Amino acid sequence: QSKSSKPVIGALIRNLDEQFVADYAANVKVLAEKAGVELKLLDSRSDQATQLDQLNTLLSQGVKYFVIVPNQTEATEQMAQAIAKKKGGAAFSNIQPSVAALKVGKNFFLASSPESVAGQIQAQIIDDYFQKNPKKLGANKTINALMLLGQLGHPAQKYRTDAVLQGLKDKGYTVNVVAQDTANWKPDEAQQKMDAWIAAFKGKFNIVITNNDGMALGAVESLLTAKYVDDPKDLTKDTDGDGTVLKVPVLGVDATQVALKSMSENKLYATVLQDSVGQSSTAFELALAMAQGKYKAGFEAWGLKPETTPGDEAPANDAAVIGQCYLVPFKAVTKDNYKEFVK
Amino acid sequence: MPNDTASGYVLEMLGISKSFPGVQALNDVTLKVRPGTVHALMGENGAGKSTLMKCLFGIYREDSGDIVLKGAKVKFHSAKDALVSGVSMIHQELLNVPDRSVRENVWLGREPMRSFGPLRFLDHRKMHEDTAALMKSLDMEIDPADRMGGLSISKQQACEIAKAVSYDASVVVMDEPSSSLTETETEHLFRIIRDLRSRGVAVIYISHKMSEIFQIADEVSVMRDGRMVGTYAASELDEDGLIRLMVGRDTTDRFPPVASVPGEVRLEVRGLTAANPRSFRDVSFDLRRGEILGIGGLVGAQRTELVEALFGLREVASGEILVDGGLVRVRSPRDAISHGLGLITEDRRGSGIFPLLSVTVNTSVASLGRYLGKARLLEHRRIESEAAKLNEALRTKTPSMGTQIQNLSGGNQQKVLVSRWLMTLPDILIMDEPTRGIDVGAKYEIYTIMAELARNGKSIIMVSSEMPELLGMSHRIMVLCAGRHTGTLEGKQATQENIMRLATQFV
Amino acid sequence: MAASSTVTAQAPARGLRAFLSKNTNIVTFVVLALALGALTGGRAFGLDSIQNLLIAESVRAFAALGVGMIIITRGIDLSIGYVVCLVASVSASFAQTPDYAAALYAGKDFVILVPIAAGLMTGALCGLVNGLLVAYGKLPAFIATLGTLSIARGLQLIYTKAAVVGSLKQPFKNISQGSLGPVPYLAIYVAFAAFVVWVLLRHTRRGTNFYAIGGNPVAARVSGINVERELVMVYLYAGVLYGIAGVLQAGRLGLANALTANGMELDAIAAVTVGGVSQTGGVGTMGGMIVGVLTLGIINYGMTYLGVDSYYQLLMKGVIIIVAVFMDMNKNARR
Amino acid sequence: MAASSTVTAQAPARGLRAFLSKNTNIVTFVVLALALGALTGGRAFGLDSIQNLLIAESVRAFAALGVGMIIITRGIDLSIGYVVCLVASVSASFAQTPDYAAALYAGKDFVILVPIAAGLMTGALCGLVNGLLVAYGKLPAFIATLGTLSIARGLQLIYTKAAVVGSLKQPFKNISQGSLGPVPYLAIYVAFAAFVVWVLLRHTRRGTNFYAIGGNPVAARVSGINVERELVMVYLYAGVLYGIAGVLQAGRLGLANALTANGMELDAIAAVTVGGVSQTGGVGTMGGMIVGVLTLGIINYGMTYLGVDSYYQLLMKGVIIIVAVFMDMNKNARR
Ligand SMILES: Nc1ncnc2c1ncn2[C@@H]1O[C@H](COP(=O)(O)OP(=O)(O)OP(=O)(O)O)[C@@H](O)[C@H]1O
Ligand SMILES: Nc1ncnc2c1ncn2[C@@H]1O[C@H](COP(=O)(O)OP(=O)(O)OP(=O)(O)O)[C@@H](O)[C@H]1O
Ligand SMILES: [Mg+2]
Ligand SMILES: [Mg+2]
Repeated sequence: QSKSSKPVIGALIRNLDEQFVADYAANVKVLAEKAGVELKLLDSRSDQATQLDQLNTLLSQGVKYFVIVPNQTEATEQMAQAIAKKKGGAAFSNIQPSVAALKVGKNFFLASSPESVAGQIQAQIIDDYFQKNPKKLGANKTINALMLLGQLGHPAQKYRTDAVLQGLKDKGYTVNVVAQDTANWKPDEAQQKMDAWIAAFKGKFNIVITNNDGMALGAVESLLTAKYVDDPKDLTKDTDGDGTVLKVPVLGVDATQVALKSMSENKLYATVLQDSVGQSSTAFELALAMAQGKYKAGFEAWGLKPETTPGDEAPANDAAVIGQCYLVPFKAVTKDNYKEFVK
Repeated sequence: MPNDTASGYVLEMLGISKSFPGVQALNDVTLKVRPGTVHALMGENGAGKSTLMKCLFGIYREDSGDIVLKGAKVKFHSAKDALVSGVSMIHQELLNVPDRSVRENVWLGREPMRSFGPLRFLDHRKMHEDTAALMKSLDMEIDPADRMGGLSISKQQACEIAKAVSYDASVVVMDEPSSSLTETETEHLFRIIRDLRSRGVAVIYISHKMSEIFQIADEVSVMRDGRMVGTYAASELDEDGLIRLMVGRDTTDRFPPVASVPGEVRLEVRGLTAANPRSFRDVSFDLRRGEILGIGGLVGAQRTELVEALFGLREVASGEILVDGGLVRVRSPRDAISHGLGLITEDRRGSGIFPLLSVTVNTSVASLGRYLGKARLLEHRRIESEAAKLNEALRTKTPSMGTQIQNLSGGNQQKVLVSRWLMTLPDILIMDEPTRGIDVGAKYEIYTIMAELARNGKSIIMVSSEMPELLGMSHRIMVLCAGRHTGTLEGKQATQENIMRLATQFV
Repeated sequence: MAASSTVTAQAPARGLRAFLSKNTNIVTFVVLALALGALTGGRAFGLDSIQNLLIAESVRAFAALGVGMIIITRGIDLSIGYVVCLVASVSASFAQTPDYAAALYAGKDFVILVPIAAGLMTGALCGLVNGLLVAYGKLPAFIATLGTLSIARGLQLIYTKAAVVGSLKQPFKNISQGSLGPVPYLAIYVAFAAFVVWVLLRHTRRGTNFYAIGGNPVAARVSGINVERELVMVYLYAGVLYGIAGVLQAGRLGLANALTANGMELDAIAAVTVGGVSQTGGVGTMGGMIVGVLTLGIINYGMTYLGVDSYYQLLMKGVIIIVAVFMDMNKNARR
Repeated sequence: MAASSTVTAQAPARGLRAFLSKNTNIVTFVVLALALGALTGGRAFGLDSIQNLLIAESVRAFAALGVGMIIITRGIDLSIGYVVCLVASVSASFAQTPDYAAALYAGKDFVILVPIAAGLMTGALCGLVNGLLVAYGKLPAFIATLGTLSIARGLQLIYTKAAVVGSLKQPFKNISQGSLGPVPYLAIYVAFAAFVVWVLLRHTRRGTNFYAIGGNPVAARVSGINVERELVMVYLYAGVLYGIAGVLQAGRLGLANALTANGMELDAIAAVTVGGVSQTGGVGTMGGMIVGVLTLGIINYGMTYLGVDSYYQLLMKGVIIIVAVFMDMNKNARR
């Protein structure tokens, strides 16, 4: 019941410890400042129950419009229903809302790309790499991969992993997962796992795929310390010219500044940008438009128009809600373009 | 030690008051102690003796009053201050670190050090040798390297004594040092005390054993209900007079008549041998209805082990236990209780009290099964009134039945434990040092209850290191020595000399 | 009342002090609530706010009641979070809509009793394992439950293959989400569970045994208490409470996954400690546990309501926990 | 369980038992190492494997030595993970390459001593706060450190704004990553720290005081030990050790973020418990702590090396911890 003239927008954020989410939140804050909006930003620390409680608290305070980075797709419908009861609306980012959630009302939006796209882009980068360096590939187009996974059961872990494997298969590779294990998003754990794997599987793997940059950097550090590089005498020389000083390419997701820095040193091979600015801007503009009563079907947010034809992934695969889906593309971040993203 | 104060006192505690929630523990108490004397501090349980000494030792801060040590006013904020100023103390409750060695316990907080340039490290060898020398000078046979917790209670007590003496203090406080010692060991303690006295040390001695007072004390101060009644030369007093001062009324006999006549055999023990080969072996005896069986012996005679084994607390290698003629297996206290046994253990703190729980719960915890009402819920009212009744009978001094037992004086805690086992209505009650730390008046209450239990056909086993108690209360006295049953004395045979003879048979 | 006529209690001090010593926790709670009320001009306490608070804390309350009893027996339980997570997952897996293709038992339609029973049994089983390890295995509770934490976590992942168990049937969700007039079902369940725990602790022999074991395990044994059995029972009861927590959590969220209830053990333990349950054993009441849960609840709720930055929330939460327990600890520290 | 004091050991058995009781942990470790060796045909024990094991466990070893001492005094420390995380972040922030645009102090080039000193001081400060809360605040260590956990976590996020603190200078990284011939520096630091802890525990008065306080705090106090001061010191020492852990962790990884060292407290506590440090206080040795760390290390390393499925890793880790501590606990359980 805030009587201030300022529009109020709630931001329910999964977990600020995550790089993407932190960047997302930072941008929302900037946008709110600019737009003169009162922002209520809350961090659920990866707990869906907490997020639900936070939503209820904000609703009881009279907040009606939200940008949400949910914890689970499956929880989005319930959140949408609670918001709909107060005649509000929300834009979901990062983790996609379910079709049912968007069907709750026309005021609910997808402002994201599904996590699986990150995996698909990783697959694309890997394909490019082996196209350019066919000698690195095993017999019969075999990719011998070490995989470092995020916290098990975390949606980003699940979708990114599944998608990269599927993507490679679709491109005709045989993927042999030499070893895979969770490092819980943590660089230190990734480094430890990698230490053991280098000892166990030296020469038996030709790529390291990770679910985020943090773990990728842990793996890079481990490979460097073990001198698993092109030229053990000079850790900065990319002798074989494949774009990395390491013997094998390491891939991350997030395009954090540190990761870009590492790429600039030819250490990390590539990463994927999940566009935190794009997603947050789209979501925020949608929420703001609703709050100001300016939203109408087909609204253009952050220069994006809603989709018109159903794709193959939920929720943008359902004609009934396609007009509520704004797909913000992921971007491959490679040698060629990484400089664009350095802040 | 030269008498360096004008007043002639080494220690003066002037007008000390101290209150706890609900209790005025000390009320304007004055105590003056001369160097080179043994000053007995007497009083019933809860009179405030330990509290007064804890104020002296810096454990409690008195609410008002002054402490003058060697002519100078002092204020101790911690035990360390007291120790540094020449006051050491043997505490009423055993206070040691069970997992560390004897030598580490003795030198705790003041270990001998060795220098390595600017660095200082423990001198383990010196610590060992000093401990050995200390033990030797005190005639104690304790290996400095032994783990403290592995020693018997009495040896642990001996270590406390050795430790207190080793501080070279000018005032040594001994709060019931003899409560877990037998008479022989108490004699030994007295030799140590006399030696201290001859060196000019003032010893403040607290005990509930009357006879000791007249053996050792030069002066006696008597406390009652937190006040000082007065200080007397030991020679002016006799036992009855002293008791009158403590209790505030005349007392008659020390022991009530035990009128019961033992009937048929209730408990029979045949060839009981402990699993621990250093403990008792091949012990046989029986216990009759209405009988009080005393168990005597020196410390280390394994009396405690024996009764704890009967109660299922220790493993038995062989032997049989029969209750009312039927063979029983006692694997845990629960089994024992179900066969009608009860045991008051000797280690009040370790295996007796629940410090944070109320007096009521402490009293009733072993008999709750009898107070289940509708839907098996506890009948609090009956429990409370029964517990209160028992404690009243023993004159337990407590602010209320809801008070945490840790706030009671040591002797009153013991009374609560006695109440606990009385409340279980045992057929066979085993009491291991039942009157340890209990004042004369209350001892009489306990004896009376024992006599009454016996008259009502209950049987009692009483382990005791107090000769008069054994002689005064037992129908028969069974003597153990080094874990073996060396004889049972009855009637005229039951004399102090005979007990000692049997108790030292293998020594 | 006094056993002996010799000592008279100082009547006036006692009433006040007893009141204070029983109620520091409540005082803390009230102070925080008033502070929040003042800061928001009372707006933070509308009916729906109170409903929210009750709903938000209810699941934690079950966990707190369970671990509270365990702490009374001088134990601890670190496995709560993952046990609740495992329970929620198992329970949810039997409550998925049969037409949901990704359901664990796709096509199967179980009656509503199945997910409930499965959840409770899972919780009870975990509790039982903890209890057996602590009581008969003689493991320190910290380590035993650290072990089961890891095991429960592994099992949850194996069972769900790390996927979200979602799309739960509405009747199942209604169990958690419904309300009786203005009173959420969840609050009613908590009230009922709290009542049972109160009866157990205050009015049964077993409850007294818990206090006795926590107060002095050796003395408890000597007093004829079957210490092992009672320890198994307390962990078992706690397990059942975690079971309830898990089932309700699944219903409340309409899903369960590997992240459900993570870290709940610390919240629950902090709550009961704030509520005066002592880690040294033998001390604590049902009322204290609930007050503790509400206190932490109002901290969380208040900071959310006030929109405190989440980084600062962490900081302040730490400070408030410390201050609350400090006051509780030192309320009768005078010697 | 004996009602009063424990039974004396049987003389002949004593030598053997003393040996066994000191070495159950080592036995466990050796058995696990042999098992791993057998499963991999010895391949798991190449020089680089052993180096890896040493490197991987070194940071945890510092944490374990710290919390091991704390547990000896009957305390506990839940704040380890986030304190190490905070230290690593602070330290790293002063070691970033000056040309890195996203550096916290972009453009500033600090001498290598600054990040080290800043890290150690941060660790020491956290330890000091824990110590003051436990010693003078009379808070249960569990709660005090739970509070500082939350505070340290908040501070880390506030300080770093949740960003990764990366791109660290090579000289700083070399401190952790270098090696002397085949021996990694990290192993040398651990050896040195372990030696200091050994001297402290075995050969100084303070060490003896720690055992005494853990064994019987009242006895310690009446023996003239300044219990409060000693408690502050043990948490302070532990804080310094966490400080070292954090600095080395940052250097080893070349970065620090909010997830660095998360959960390290449970690993460290589990390790020292496996190594025979008793949660009831007063018992434990430096050797035991290190053996415990290596035991958990070989479990982790072995399972990773063997490529055990990560779900099953969690399960097995739980089981192995329970079994190891069970054996340690029950080795002299005969009455
Ligand atoms: N910490 C405490 N808290 C509350 N009351 C206490 C505390 N310590 C002692 N009291 C009370 O103070 C009174 C004096 O106790 P104290 O221990 O000094 O008695 P005592 O003379 O040593 O008795 P005993 O012969 O039984 O050892 C008792 O009433 C006891 O209940
Ligand atoms: N020589 C000894 N060395 C070590 N421990 C002993 C020794 N003798 C007895 N113990 C142990 O000490 C405990 C108490 O035994 P204690 O020496 O007090 O024997 P007791 O005859 O029962 O003496 P008390 O007169 O105190 O009842 C028992 O657990 C016993 O096993
Ligand atoms: Mg006393
Ligand atoms: Mg005895």
